[in-house]
Amino acid sequence: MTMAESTAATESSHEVHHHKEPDFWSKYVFSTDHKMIGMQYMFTGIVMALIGGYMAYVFRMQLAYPGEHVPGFGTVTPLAYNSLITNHGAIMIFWVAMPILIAALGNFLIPLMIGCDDMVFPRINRLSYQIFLISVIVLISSFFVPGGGFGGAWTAYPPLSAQSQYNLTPFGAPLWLLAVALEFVAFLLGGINFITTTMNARAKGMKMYDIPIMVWMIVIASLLFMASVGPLIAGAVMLLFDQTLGTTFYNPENGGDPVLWQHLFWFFGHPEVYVVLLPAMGAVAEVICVFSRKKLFAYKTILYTTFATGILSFFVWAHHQFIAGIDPRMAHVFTVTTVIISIPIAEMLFCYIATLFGGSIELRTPMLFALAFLAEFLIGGVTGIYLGSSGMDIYFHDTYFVLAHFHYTFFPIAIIGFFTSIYYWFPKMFGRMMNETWGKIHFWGTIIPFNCIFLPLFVLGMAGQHRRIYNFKNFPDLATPDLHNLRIFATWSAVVMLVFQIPFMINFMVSIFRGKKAGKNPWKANTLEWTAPSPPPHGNFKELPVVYRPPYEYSVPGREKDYWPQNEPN
Amino acid sequence: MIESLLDNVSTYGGKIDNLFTLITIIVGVWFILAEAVLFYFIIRYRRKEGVKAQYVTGEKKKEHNWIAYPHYLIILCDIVIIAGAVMVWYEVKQKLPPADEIIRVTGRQWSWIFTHPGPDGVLDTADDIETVDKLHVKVDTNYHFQLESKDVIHSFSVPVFRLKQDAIPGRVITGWFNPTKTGEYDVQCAEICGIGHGIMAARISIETPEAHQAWLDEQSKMDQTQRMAMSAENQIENREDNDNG
Amino acid sequence: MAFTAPLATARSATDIPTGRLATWWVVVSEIVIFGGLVVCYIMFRLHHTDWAEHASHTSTTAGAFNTFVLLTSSLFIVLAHQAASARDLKKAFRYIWFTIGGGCIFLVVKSIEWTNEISHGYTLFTNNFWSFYYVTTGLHGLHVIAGMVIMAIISIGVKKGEHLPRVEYIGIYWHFVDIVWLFLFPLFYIAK
Amino acid sequence: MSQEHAHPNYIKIWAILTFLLFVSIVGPMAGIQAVTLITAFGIAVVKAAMVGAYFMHLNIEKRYVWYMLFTALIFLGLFFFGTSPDVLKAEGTNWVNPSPEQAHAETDGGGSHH
Repeated sequence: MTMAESTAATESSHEVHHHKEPDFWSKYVFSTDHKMIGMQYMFTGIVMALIGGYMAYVFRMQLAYPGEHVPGFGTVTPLAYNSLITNHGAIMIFWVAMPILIAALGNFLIPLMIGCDDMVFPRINRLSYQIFLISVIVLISSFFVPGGGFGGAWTAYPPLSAQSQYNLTPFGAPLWLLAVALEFVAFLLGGINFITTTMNARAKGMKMYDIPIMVWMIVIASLLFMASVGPLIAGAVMLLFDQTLGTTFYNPENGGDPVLWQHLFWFFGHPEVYVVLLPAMGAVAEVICVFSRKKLFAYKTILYTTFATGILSFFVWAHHQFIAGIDPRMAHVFTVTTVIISIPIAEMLFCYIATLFGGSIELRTPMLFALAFLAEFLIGGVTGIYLGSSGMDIYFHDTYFVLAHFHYTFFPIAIIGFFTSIYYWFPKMFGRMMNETWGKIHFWGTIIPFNCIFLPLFVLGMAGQHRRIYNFKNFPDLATPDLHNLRIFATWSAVVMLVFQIPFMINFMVSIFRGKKAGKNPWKANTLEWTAPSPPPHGNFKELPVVYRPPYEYSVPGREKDYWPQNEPN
Repeated sequence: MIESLLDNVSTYGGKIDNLFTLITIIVGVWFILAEAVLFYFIIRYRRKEGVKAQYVTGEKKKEHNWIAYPHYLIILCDIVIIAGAVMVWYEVKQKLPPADEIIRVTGRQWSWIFTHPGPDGVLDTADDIETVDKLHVKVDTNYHFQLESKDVIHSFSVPVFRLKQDAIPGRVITGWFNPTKTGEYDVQCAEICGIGHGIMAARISIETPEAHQAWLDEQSKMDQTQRMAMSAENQIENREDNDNG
Repeated sequence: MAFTAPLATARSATDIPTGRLATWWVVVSEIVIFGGLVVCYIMFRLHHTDWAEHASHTSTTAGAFNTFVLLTSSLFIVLAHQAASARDLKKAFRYIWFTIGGGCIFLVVKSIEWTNEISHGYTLFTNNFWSFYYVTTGLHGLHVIAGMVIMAIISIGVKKGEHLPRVEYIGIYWHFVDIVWLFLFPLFYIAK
Repeated sequence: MSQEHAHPNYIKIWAILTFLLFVSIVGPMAGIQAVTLITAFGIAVVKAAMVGAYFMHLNIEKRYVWYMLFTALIFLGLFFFGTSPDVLKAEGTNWVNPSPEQAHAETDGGGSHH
């Protein structure tokens, strides 16, 4: 650690730099400050979430009242329907879950949590956001080109996605793919930054096991992303050439192979699930420790199981393709690996539940969301066992059972995980508290309708209803009134849930300007970000902290206070 | 459990339903247990004035066993589930029983073409009967189907058989089924295949041997163009009925 | 706006300078990108036995010459690194430009090769072998161009004696591009 | 802040690399496939290892950088072994994927293969 000590020595004599007040552009638009870049990612993510939510509203209305005029959209044509579901999926994963959970939280929290003044490469960080913003613009512009937005599902299986005579979106499809590719590049740059920062720029005294779980999770997620996305970037180039120039990498008529794309996609796509899961798990870990005043149960075990999950996630991808034309013998291998992944994940969740044991639980809004994450994610987890079992997947593949299953994982991850973090870190981000009562109204208004949307969809899936069909009237077995009532019920639940986001938005905006002043450490938490002023100035800390202990020393016997910040010498 | 929502009319469908029940019981117990413990902790350990939280690291062996033992049990459950899943998969997808009859199923944007071997029972002969969006099969017969696609990826799904298989252009994939009950049921396309994905609906008619023979005789009298025209007409009628209903 | 590097950049908890650590991560992510493409090519190649005939139309001479050029340019950039760490700025600057020269020769040979093949009717669309050939070598060529541009920028700093460690970082990247070619050469030129 | 380290004789390494390149070109002229495979790909691996070790200084770099790079290669290997049964092969259990030329020749190429 010789190098670290020598730099620490120079740091202690170093004043935190005083800039003159930067103008609007360099403060908000071309900022290199990790906190501002984190905000940019967050607000872009929220806007995209609204677009994605609007799309969900439109196609749910179409499913409940097929062919009727949807208020705020008009009549949904099949082409528009396909484009809506495709972009809803792509947006929610690539432009909501990724930027909010990894980029926004990672940018905002990593330097604060490991006690340094910024990311190691602030300008690459800025570049990462700018590329991301371009990807957003390309994506949105793809809705308005002749032919409309791409409608071949977010998995973009060729030949449908590769040839415009099949998908009928000659401009939408390549633009969509280009947007996804740009987004990958943005997150590769961001990921390298996160990993390098955490490896190299930790505060003096912060050893491996002193790093908060949140930071670990973002770093491991970035590693998974980096290792899995490469083949898909190559594959996306090939698909883009197929679409625009007419090469035949995926065209069977000329010796190409459509199944290759499925492998490339899911080799990335399955680790991607864990890429977004892990940061949400990290945020939940921070929150349940703080609000139950408990040390995280078996920190090291959680860390090892995370690594195990990450590595295992590379061995399971073909369970998405059981019935997609892969060799039946391969299904056995992938069933075994898939079901095995339940072991580390279950162990991780057990550790989280065990953390609550003997605690002093205070049900503030962030804690409610964190607990809801555990309760709801369990449903997503156990229903995954059905789909990972090859024999069962024959029936369930591409039904609403799958759809309900992954919404029970992705909704807790992307939405509940996001609300957990925003309610928890809001005081740090804006220096003010959010309103507690409205927070609770928002909580119940989100969680109850959420279950009302997706529990009926499990039933529809069990009845054999397939995904991505814009009107079930063509299928006599599915057009029964009983099943249709479930669809209507799910749709109205979705509408109710969307309406309940309005209190959140108002609470959020009002609290930024009018909320109660928060002070440095409103939750009495241990991790380093709470030792910085709220909101942290450029350069974060008045004096860069030194770390003396692990991050979760709550309620240590013999101490008067029930928390023990990482940077307090004793 | 699934059967209460949708009939099962194939020989292996019951096994898939049983697998569903098996998994439901195993994961259901775990799920209820985990949720119960979670909610018990939330209620039991609510904040009380003057009560300090305990300091439990989870690193001690005794504490860690609380995690370790359930985790061994999970491995056991996993083995049971894997065994069940693999056996069903092997029967449905891998080991094909000898065929009594072979049909060809071809997906295209956006309809299913079913090629019946006709009276001689052999495909690719002059007496083949091609139909659009209507498959006629005999009850209690081992069928092999050769699945092909003309353009994009489709997925041949017969929910009442619990059967599904993607059709990949360029490949010929063989599968099997054996219907156990007569009746008429949905055939769906389960993989998005363009704007017409939602209308790519077909029907499968499972008939008694006599009824099937009668259908064959009737078809053999017509030539192929007449047959195609007939089935296309039926299809349009069906859709109109549905749209009105 | 003047940019001052944060203190974080100077920290080094791993004992590897931050710039070099990041370069290694860039190499890791590039390995999976090129690797993905090459793995796809290998699978197709083994599936389609008739590709050997197509592969015989690539020019082994040009490929071998380019391998030699890249190996030599790798030598130059490592010599530049050696000179930079001895603070021999002039020598370092000269070797960097030798490396860029190597890159130029590589690209010239490559373009002659492509012209020749296209004029014989082997285009991107002839069959999937040629699609892979153009996409893979094209992607590699883009990396060569990017490396040359970055080197030119770094050489300006070297002249002023600033950011000398960057010579080492670009060197690592350039060697990686070289290694990629070491595998593309047998895959597309020798195996017939 | 590059760490100071002894520099090996780079010219010598370059000379060895050039010689290996020569061998890999001459190898296929023997016309034996096994020899071609060894001289082409075996030598490519050796050359890559030499460039990595001496030019990229992996021999004196921290051990885990080497693990980082190797992990990426392992994942690629994993991808190959998971994908090749479908993409590399022309047929498998209950499926065939004839090349386009063959497909036109034998339209009834289906059936079970096991």
